[in-house]
Amino acid sequence: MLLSVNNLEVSYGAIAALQGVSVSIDRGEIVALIGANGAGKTTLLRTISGLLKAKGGSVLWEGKKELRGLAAHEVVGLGISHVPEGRQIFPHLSARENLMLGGYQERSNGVLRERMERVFGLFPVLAERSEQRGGTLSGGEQQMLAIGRAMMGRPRLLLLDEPSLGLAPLVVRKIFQIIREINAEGTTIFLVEQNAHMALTVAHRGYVLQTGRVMLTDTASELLEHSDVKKAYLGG
Amino acid sequence: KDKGQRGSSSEILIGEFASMTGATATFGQSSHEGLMLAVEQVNEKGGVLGKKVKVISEDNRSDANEAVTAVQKLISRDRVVAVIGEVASKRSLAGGGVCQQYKIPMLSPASTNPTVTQVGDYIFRICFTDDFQGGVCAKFAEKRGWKKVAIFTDVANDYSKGLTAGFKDGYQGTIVADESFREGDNDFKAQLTKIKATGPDAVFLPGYYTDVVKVVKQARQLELNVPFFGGDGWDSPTTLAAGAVMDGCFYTDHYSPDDPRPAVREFIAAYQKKYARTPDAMAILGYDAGMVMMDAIKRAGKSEPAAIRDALAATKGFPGASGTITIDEKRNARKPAFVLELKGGKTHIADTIEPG
Amino acid sequence: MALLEISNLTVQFGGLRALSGFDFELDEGQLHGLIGPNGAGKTTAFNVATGVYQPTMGDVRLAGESVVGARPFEINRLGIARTFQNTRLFSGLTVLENVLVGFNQSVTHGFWGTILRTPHHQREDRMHEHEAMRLLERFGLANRSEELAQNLPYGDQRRLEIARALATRPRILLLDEPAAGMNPQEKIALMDLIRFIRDEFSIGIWLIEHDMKLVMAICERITVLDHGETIAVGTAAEVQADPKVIEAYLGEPVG
Amino acid sequence: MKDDGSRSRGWSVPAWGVNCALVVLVAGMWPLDWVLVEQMDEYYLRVLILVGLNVILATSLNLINGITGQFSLGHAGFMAIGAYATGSLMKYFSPTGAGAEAALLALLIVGGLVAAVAGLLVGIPTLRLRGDYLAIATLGFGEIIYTLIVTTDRIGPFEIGSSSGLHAIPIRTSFFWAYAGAIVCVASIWRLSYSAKGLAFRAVREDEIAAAAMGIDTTYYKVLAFVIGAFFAGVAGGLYATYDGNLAPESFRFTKSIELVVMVVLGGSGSITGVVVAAAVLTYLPEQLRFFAEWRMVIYSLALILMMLLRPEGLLGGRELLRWRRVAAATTVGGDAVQSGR
Amino acid sequence: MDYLTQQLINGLSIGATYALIALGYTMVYGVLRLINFAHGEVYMMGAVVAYWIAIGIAPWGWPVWGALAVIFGGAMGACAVLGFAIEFFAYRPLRNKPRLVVLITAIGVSLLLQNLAQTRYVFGPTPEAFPAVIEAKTVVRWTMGGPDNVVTVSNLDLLSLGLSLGLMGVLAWVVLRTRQGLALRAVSYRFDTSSLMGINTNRTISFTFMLGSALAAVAGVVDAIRYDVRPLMGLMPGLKAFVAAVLGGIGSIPGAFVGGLVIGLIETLVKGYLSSAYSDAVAFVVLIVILLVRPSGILGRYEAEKL
Ligand SMILES: Nc1ncnc2c1ncn2[C@@H]1O[C@H](COP(=O)(O)OP(=O)(O)OP(=O)(O)O)[C@@H](O)[C@H]1O
Ligand SMILES: Nc1ncnc2c1ncn2[C@@H]1O[C@H](COP(=O)(O)OP(=O)(O)OP(=O)(O)O)[C@@H](O)[C@H]1O
Ligand SMILES: [Mg+2]
Ligand SMILES: [Mg+2]
Repeated sequence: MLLSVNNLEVSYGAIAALQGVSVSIDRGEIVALIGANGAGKTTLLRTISGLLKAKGGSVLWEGKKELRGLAAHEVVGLGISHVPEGRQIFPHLSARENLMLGGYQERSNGVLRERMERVFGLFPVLAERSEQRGGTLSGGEQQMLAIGRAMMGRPRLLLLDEPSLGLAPLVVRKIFQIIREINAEGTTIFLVEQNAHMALTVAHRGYVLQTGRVMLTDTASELLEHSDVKKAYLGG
Repeated sequence: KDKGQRGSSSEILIGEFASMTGATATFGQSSHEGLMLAVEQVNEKGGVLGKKVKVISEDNRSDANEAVTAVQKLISRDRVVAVIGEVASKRSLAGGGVCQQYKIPMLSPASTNPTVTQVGDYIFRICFTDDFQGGVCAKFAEKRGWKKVAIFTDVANDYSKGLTAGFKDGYQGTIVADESFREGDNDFKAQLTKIKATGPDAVFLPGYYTDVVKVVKQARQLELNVPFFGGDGWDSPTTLAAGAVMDGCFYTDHYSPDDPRPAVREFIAAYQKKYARTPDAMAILGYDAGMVMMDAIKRAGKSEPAAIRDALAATKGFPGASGTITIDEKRNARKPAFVLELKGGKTHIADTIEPG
Repeated sequence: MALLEISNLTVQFGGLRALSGFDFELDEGQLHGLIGPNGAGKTTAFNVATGVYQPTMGDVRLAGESVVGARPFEINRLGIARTFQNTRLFSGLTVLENVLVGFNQSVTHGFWGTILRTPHHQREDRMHEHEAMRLLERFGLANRSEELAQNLPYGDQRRLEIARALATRPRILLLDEPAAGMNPQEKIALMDLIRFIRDEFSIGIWLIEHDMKLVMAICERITVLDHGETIAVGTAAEVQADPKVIEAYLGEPVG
Repeated sequence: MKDDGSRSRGWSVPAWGVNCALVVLVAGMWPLDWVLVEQMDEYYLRVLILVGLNVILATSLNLINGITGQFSLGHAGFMAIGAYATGSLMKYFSPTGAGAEAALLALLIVGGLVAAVAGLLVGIPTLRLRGDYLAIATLGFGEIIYTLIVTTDRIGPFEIGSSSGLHAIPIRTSFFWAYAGAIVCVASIWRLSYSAKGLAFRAVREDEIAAAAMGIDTTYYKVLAFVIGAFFAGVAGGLYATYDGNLAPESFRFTKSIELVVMVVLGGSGSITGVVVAAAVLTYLPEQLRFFAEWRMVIYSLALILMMLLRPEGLLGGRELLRWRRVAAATTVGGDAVQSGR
Repeated sequence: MDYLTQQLINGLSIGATYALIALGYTMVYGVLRLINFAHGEVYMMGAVVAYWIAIGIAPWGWPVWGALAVIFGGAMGACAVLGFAIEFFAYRPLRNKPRLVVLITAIGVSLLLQNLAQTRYVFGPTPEAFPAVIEAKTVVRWTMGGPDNVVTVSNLDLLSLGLSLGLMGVLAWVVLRTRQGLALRAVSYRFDTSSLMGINTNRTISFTFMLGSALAAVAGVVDAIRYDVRPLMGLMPGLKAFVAAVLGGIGSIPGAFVGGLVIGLIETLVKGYLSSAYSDAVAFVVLIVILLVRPSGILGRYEAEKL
């Protein structure tokens, strides 16, 4: 297992957002996490990345390293990159600087340049816009930049929080295609999505989260056929 | 309105309100130290009327509003029989109102504004008044033959403004520039450049020692090389320590550090022993305020505010460190003024002017 | 004459022409969709219609009167209310208070009334509160009325924003991506809600949305923008079949 | 309780009842004044009266700063204007006899109105400035007022006193006047901010753009907050002038403004009762610390830091006494909502 | 002509220290959106530490440059530590709290340092002249028009201008061209997203405080040498530097520099041509007018919010 989350408990003050969540992700997989609004999906990702402190449970990296208690920048150092909900582009920095920040922990300029070439290979539009300020990019471009930025850290595990939010249909399809490509190149992906249909189409396995608990887990194709899932998350 | 008994059986309680913190803390702390030295000396010799004197000291953060609160506390909580304070006239006026209301005698060590003692018959001072000192400066300028004088006043400071007013009243020559600064200012070059452009014979600088040296230094940098002169606010080790920069400048004072009178010599020695510092003007005035007050209590024969007031009013020829003090009918101190010239970090008496 | 008429609207940001020569009409009881790629200028159109941005050229008329140059609050009082692409609730106020803010302009008493708390004032406050609660009930938020808006789940926040906009009693409601971040089931509920609003309040609704199922299902007419230009206007079926729309926005026909 | 929010909120207490209670409360200050003067130590009475004045000042700043979210660092300037207006007129007319109390009331209102006019002038930059820029502009306003006072000897027949201060103002203010003022001020601002109309103030604080989209004339409310806040600050200044009888310009500099901002924040920006409590605590605390002599202000500043570290949400945790609903404290300084997600 | 020239030199010379202090304000503001009220007191502590060092090394009779290096280095180091400590103890625990709350602890720290410095155990209330490490000397002397129309520039004027110009350059380079600077700019937007980039946000913030405090120390030492050392010396320059930072466009490094010089010049010219009594008031009037015309300051960027 690349990452295993066991019995995770997280709360915001009195609100228990995660109540004993267990999730495991294997090398090379795309794992989807779906669930209604407020189910706790974002909370789970933020806890894995060290942005939130868990109350109980464990998060194990490669079966041995405990991530609980690490600061976010230390988690990044292990090879976990997180594309946050709502993209969170640095609006006043250029696209290039945004990308540079993604590779912040890499000190060699040569290596960074190489990685940036690769990101530009995946997203040619970013190469065109590299000197434009992040805040002025269109929504789709910002999403690509956010993913590209995460790729700059050469992650072994990529956490994606609703990459399709607010994007035009054409772009949504493009993003999912890129997710597949990245995965094919060897990056493991943990994907949170409202667009359950799309997510389960690209994923190998999936989890369904409901009010802070894992309700279901199965292969993606089984979930796509599951009647409860169909009813609740695929729109009938 | 005044409730309860005043004065304790075992001690004589004197209240002090001073700016121990805030913008003018340096003056408040100096006068406080002088006062404490006086009380210590008197207590060592057995106190007053067979009782020890105890000073209750309250800080007013250099704020007039808080000065009132502090005096109110001294009078109604601590039930002191007399009050000493303040350095700044504004705060003496504020605190004096309360003292007058409760008929508690108040003696200000250093508030020079004429209005302070006009608050009422319980308010006294042991320092010069501004108009007197300003007049002394004007007389001196004329004696020196300075026909064109520039004035550089600290407008945030009553003392400075008072001296300027007194000076303008008395001076017959031409005032070529009337510039100002504010306490806390650091850079005076703009005004000095302006003053320089008017070509004065001398510059009247009625400020405190905290600013004087900086002003003169900056003037010399701008090649404004005329004499500066001012009042007793200059009196401080700081001014002397500045050394040659201050050469050829003058100020009026109650005494000269080289004064051979024993009261002066003893005070300076005792102060240095206790605080390991040379006293400044505020320390001397604080010391004298304490001494005059305790002397009045002794003469009153009892520690009752009204009796102390009467004794204070009757003070005559008291040999203070800051000169021989006589309280006049307006409750102001009368004492001669010296004009001191600075040279190589030392002073010598250039002139003596008696109160008119 | 339509209730809302936009003609030849052009908006320029520095070198970027966010909208050019945009024409649009909307009447009471209509539900009109606005779609287009990211950055096409959809939100910009809303911003001009609500007075947040000033147009470089062109006119916006409400019931025949031009509202160009009017300030946002004036435009709202004239009858246009909106929601925001990134929700902008009063996050530190309660759910009920958020809606009550919408009633603010209907308050007839002045400041003396407030300070002296006259009976008239008290009656009016209670009436508004009652109305606000009724509105919240319709939106399924009544049981959360005392919670701070910032503590609501995202979907509820979106609904609250719509309720708040309706509290200003608009004649036209602009919804900017109301379904973003909702799951399919919630989207279906939202569709019902939007239809209900249109019928119950008989107002015109202008809707930006990237979810094609939703747009196609509820909008009678759809305008498609690309790079600030209108590339198609028509019914759902017409627009879906338009090759320009497919190329710029949809990709392949949605099936 | 929960599902019938409207009744659980205490709004159904009849208005006339509360109004009568308020009148009785204000009237009750009169005999209380009498009792206090007889029974209480004058020093504590003074501290009590200063608490009353600071309650007015802090509550009125709270309307601008905590409730409307306009970061003002110039409140002492309004206080100065009121103090000098009332003080100077009082000295000029020196009313005595039966009409003296009525004259005081009239002159207090005049002082408040003059300050309110200044509030209007200061409110105008708020139309363009936000957050820290506004803070600086208001701070500048305070310093300009200070400079004008320091350099003005008199305006026509009315004495200002320049840097020497204004002295010998007839003393009229007593416990009654201070607390009548405080009650009226707190009650007015309470009603303004917890009424349907006054919700607009807090809507402006939360999000100006959204508030405008809800039909709220944000300009009007921002300026209004300044005008009302300045009015009460001016009244407090007038009370102060006629209580001490002396005014020194330094008392109204930005240190005083900052002291008031501290009260507002420690009270939990936005919570009116919290600010009242904070004003009392922060007025009393330095007096209580006199025991520490020269370390007093050191201890005071440490206490201030500790209070903020231990209760960052304010003394009452951003709630109101007498009202169980949470009123969220301002999370940001005016117009800075973008950053609140940090 | 000589008069105006001299006044301009006077103005630039004061403005230069405002600029130095303003640079620190702007840095801290840039990352934390916090008006660091204690900044003026850090400047004061810089002067105090410099004073101690100067007194301490006086008996050794070092050459001027050696003494200056030790004094500046010591004061900068001490203030960097102080800045770190202030941030660590008073601001960091409130990291996710509303900014106004932190503003109050900043005021608390400012009061604490002022009052501590006023006690005799730390410095005492009396202003002390700086030991004669380097004397003011006229290094440039022009006569313009006639022998009496002299314009002088002192070594201290040049020192303050040179230091602030040089340090602004260094700062701009650090912020715009280095990895640390990039991190700093990222943190100034959002903490959580920055930490997702692998940036240690706490360390970046500490670094900023230390840098800003060291700059304040430089200004403190310059003013200590030029004027004197006093416990409340941070009050007015702190305030004016804050004004300068806002005037220049808070968050902008060249803005702070320009703002500082502008404030210095306005102040001096008002004193020189109008009345010194009104100089602060006029400076504030000009400030308000400039802000009304350019609501984000002279060089500040107006960040319109995108809806
Ligand atoms: N900062 C917060 N303070 C309090 N409660 C919060 C906070 N953030 C989230 N919550 C609550 O925690 C729960 C889980 O939220 P989370 O954001 O993880 O949901 P999500 O599954 O990502 O939902 P969405 O699909 O809307 O993004 C929700 O009930 C939410 O209201
Ligand atoms: N205030 C502004 N300053 C500069 N450019 C702007 C501004 N507002 C919008 N733009 C630009 O105008 C164009 C249109 O933006 P708009 O927000 O209207 O797009 P949109 O169609 O709503 O896209 P999306 O679907 O992603 O929300 C974009 O390129 C955007 O970057
Ligand atoms: Mg989420
Ligand atoms: Mg949009």
